[in-house]
Amino acid sequence: MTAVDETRAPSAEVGRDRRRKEDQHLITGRSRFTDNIVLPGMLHVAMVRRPYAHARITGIDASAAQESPGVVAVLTGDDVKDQQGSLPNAWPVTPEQKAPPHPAIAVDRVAFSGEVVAAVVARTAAAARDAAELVDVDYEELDPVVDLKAAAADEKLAHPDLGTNRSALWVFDSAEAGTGGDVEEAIRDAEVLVEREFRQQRLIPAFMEPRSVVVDPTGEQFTMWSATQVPHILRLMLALTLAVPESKIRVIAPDVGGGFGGKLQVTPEEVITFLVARRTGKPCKWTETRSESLLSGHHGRDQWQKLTLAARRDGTVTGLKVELTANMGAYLGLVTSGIPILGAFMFNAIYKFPSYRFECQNVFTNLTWTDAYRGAGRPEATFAIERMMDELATELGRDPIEVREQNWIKHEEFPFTTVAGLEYDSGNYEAATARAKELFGYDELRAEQARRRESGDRVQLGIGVSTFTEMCGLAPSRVLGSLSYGAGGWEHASVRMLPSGKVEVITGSSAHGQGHETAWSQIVADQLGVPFEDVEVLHGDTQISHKGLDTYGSRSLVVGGQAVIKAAQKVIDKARPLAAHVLEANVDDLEFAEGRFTVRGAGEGQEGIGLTDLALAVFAAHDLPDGMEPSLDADATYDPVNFSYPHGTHLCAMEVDTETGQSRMRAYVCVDDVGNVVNPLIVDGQVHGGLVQGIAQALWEEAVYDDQGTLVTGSFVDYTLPTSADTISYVTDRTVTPSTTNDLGAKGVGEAGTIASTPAVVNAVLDAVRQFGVTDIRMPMTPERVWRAIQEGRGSAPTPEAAQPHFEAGEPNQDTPETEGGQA
Amino acid sequence: MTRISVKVDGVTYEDEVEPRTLLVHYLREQLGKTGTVIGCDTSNCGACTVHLDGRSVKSCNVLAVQADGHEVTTVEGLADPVDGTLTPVQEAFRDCHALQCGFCTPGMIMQATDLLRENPRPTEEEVRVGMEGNLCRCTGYHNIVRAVLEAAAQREGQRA
Amino acid sequence: MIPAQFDYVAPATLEEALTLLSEHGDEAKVLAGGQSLLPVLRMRLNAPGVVVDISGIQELKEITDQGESIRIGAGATYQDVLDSPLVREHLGLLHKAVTEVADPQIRHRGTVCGALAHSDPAGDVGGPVLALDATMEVQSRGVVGPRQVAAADFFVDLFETAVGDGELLTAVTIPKHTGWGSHYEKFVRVSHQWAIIGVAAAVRAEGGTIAEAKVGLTNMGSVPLRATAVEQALVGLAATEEALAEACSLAGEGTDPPSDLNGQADYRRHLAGVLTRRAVLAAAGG
Amino acid sequence: MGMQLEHSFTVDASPEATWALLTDLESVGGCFPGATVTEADEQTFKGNVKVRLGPIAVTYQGEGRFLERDDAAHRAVIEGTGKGLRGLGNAGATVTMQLAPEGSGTRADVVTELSITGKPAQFGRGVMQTVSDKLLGQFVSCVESKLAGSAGG
Repeated sequence: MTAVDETRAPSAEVGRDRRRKEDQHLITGRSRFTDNIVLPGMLHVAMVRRPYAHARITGIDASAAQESPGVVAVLTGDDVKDQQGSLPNAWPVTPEQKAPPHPAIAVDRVAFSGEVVAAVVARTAAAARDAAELVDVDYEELDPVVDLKAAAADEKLAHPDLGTNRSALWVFDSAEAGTGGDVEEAIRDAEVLVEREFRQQRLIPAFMEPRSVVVDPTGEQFTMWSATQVPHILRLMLALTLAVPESKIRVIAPDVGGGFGGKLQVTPEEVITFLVARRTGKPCKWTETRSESLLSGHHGRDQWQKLTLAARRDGTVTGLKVELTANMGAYLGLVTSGIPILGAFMFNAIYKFPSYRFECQNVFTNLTWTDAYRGAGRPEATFAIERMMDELATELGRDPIEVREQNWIKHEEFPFTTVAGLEYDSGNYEAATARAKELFGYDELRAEQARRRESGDRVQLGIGVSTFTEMCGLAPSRVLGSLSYGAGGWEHASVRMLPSGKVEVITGSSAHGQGHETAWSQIVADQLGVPFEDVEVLHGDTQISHKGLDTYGSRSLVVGGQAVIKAAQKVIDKARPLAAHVLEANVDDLEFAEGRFTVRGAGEGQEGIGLTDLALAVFAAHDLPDGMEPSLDADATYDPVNFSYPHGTHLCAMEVDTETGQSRMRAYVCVDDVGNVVNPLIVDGQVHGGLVQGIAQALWEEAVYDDQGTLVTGSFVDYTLPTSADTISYVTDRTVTPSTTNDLGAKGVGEAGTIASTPAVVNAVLDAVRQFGVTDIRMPMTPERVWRAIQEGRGSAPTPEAAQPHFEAGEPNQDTPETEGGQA
Repeated sequence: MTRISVKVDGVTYEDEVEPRTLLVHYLREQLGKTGTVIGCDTSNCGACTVHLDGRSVKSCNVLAVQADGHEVTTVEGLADPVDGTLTPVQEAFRDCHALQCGFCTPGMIMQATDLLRENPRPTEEEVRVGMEGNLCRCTGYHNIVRAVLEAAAQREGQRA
Repeated sequence: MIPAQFDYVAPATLEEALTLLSEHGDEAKVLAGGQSLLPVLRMRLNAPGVVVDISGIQELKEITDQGESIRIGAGATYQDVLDSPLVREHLGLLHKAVTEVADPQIRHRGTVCGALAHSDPAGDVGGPVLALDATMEVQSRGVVGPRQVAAADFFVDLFETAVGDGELLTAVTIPKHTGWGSHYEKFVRVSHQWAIIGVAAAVRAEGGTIAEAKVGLTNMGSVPLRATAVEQALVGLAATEEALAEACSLAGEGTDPPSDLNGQADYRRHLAGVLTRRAVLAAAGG
Repeated sequence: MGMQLEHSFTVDASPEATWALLTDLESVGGCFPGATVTEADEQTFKGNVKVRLGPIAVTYQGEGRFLERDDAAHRAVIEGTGKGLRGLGNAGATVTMQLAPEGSGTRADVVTELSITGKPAQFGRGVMQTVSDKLLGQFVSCVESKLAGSAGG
């Protein structure tokens, strides 16, 4: 049913469900993960981490550790304070943004539990670990700032020297920006007002491969292997942080075992391993344990969200006000401060809000710092607005899909400029929703729900809806500039024609499971007319792929893939004069198709000349046109002209055991529109994985701290990832409205599932239990929380008429008298 | 140091190990069998699953000394050593796109192989429960479950 | 991830093992399957001087028919128990509970007796073993024959049993419950979790009426609990949901379960009532 | 994690006799399960505590002192801090003791504010709460029995 299917030539690679090139080595155990690397004389690093959330370091005695067998060196903050610099924050969201210095090894104060206070270097990993236990650190405990709302009120300070916990306040207002009306006016004039407060709990990316770094200081350059999503950014940031020439650092991201934003970072451990290798002159390796990973790898989400939605009684939305409090944790990592801001343009989602205001207060606490986690800003936005649309439907007593449809952008209205100032290029929300309802059996499930309700079944059925769009393909450089981001959003690619006819493609987009090698091969095979098997894709090594901005934000295909196309087109352009020379024809009379140049009008039977033959001719360089350089290789750097805006409709059916509060997923259907698809197998895989991460936020995962700032979900025993036995098979399908902003017509897909699924699940569980008076349940919706909500709902008195018209401090989920009156 | 003799992927090795050496560390560091990876420290994730005397075990939860006199098969020992022919489970993982980053894959393949040995024709539910000791963060398990079911069907086909 | 140093000994006979345990006292940790011990060592939450691996002792591996009971040796793994026709026929409840223990890989190595000696209140075998009136065999050097400890006296406190320093739990003997219906209801949020709570029920029904019932509770206190009041109240009741409901709803009363991330005590007490009804009903074939 | 635990008991001894024993740091410190007091004077003590919990064993090395001591009102606040060996994290306790006459004997109210950081605190299953309660229960009954013993002698 995809447009690609209809239009592609029989031999075309794009659109085929090619099996991945990456898989052979991974299914046979010939993997090259960083921790697999062993170098001669390699030393091992173990980190000593502080147990307190907030403390002053009053003394470190490393003598016992120094004397422990096999130990080569012990480094403390004092030893490296003049070399380690401050870990980078590449996104100062406002000129006034406040941030403490961010040392790799804490020098005199520790600001979250898990921060490194010393590094032990030994001949074996076991010896390093043994000695790490012997480093004796004395602390003076300070009062930790653990609670986000208390932090925002500056009751206690996470960083006393900063004088406040408030890092930055970022505001977008449609009236001020000229993209819409005044939201306060809309609220004042609202016939229906829905005010809600939601909690985005703290999550841990929990990629399966623990982070690992190897630094080899031998030779003229430092070579760093790291389990990173961002080898190029890491190289530049290391150079800037450590004042080492960029040209002296080579970063390699070999096989990387998942990232989900969690490896989009410049980590203290990377800096420390680099410093240790430089100091010892030996290759050094650090590999984290899972407990270390959960404790000290950056976390995600962690916000309070207050929303006010104004509407008319007929269901038309008139305004949306969003007030976020976002937890930075103890420090600003690479893009920490910008993550909640990425949601700023997405709360209005697919709906035609005439007025909109977004405010985000970034706040420091003494917890692990937050940063990108799959979706980064957009799941938060989608969750909140999709919950609000359900709340509006409930207030109005109408079907949630119907209310959404009334307000969303119709397919004939694209391109559409939103109240947040973005131009959505294409979409068809009607088509995706219709298809999803059909696959889901929406009407039948609604009927079953009614039957169960009527019979008072112990197990109630709920149906959850989530429609979504997201901005992905980060990002047009000028947009990033306007948001004060520290870099551009372009991507680089090279195409090299080898004399044997094989093709090497170099991409700046460094994959860690997304299947770039396969997808890029498909694209290049079509572009150059060479066999899929003859394309080799190289990436993840700054010496090979010298330029790039890596993989995050669902950008690889729409930005990196487009760069590959541009480079391939340049190859063809470079080959054209040579082809004309060989065919003794005029350049303007040449046609290029299926890998061959032919002469227009020269008849069907002509052989023409193949591009790969020209590659050999260029290698020999015996007979080139005058002035032609002997190369067909080409580079391209592509800066996207817009984001891409995938969208979709997700429907979820949850069964809730009202006796125990346990919920079980009955069915999940998603119909996503990600534009044209290069490889449907890979796209489906991205969606499945995304779905489960989003579902896991709704049902299972939460990073929990105790009142001392100790992470109590510090292992996989307590940070509960779902297993195969907790999940179901999903029904996925696609509609296609090609993106108009890239040649492939593609839109990003990496984060779609995660963004859409969380609210679908939460809305479904709530739909099952609203009948008992339940209006909200915090994520993760544990059986206990669901059970308590039912108990409280059943026992609670109706909301008094004198309810406050607006938010009272600390009182979430209040409705106005107007909305009470507005109920059908 | 304790002397052990272990047959790994068809080859017998004699080595000195510290008693505290985990089987997974022995495989990776002393034998270079890095195909088996380490994903956690609480034996929850299953990434390090190998076969010990033909049964799946988490090699982070077995001491190397405990493998003395026993036989271990890792993901590196599955494909035919001569012609590289993959096992039906390996084939199915590729065919069904049951892996993305590939880190959990060795453990998944080893557990799936054991599961099918014990139950050659599992239902979807049996596959889901049988794989519950292996965590994956990329695939949402959807295609892993499909792959195990496809491998079962494949093996049935071969037998028929 | 790497344990601290320890010495390792793998005795070939029970006698050797008992000698080692008496020599090393509380410096020794017994390793049977190691599935609970090794994670603790890897996290370095313990650093014993010596690990005594009893998995090589042939005489401890057996599961034998003792006439009125089944004896499960300390070396028998969960998988051995699952594979045993004796257990399946006579100890249906234990069989069901063991299928719920952790995951297949861990069941391939872990042992029933190891779990009992570990005495984690959230472990799945304590409740069934208690409910089935098992007896533990505890041996030590210089004492002839095993000390027999009734399950009711075996679980002392959190992670604490009647097995003292220098002693070894060598077997558990469980009376046959041939023909009893049984069910183990385990409540978790994700499948690889320890039980938030669990209810083990075995029921002997006569003509649709409950003649005898045994109910053990997992993680409803610092040790496995026996819901004796419920057991008594069930006798003579019809095996239907309506008839059972009231008796079972009391299962949590008087218990002192933990409060943690997975549930507060009052919620656990509520669950105990609900899950007991379900377990008993399932055991009674309802 | 931080928690507050409360215990009360009565002994058949005068408040003065009870007070004298309770303020003997060496004697009181030794009542903690697994504890060894290595040094003690009027105001401070040093020692270590080995906490065993099935497979888990953590040794804390620490010291304690009086934060408050009102001999007339029979009220004392003792602060103890322990550093876990092998980098396992720290534990701290503030124990407030208040004695009051009750009948012919003395009633003692003990309130303990306990905080545990590091690895042992990371276990979300509520184990540490249970353990702490148990250990403090043992501590109080040891103190109780010492007092009973001294009262009887």
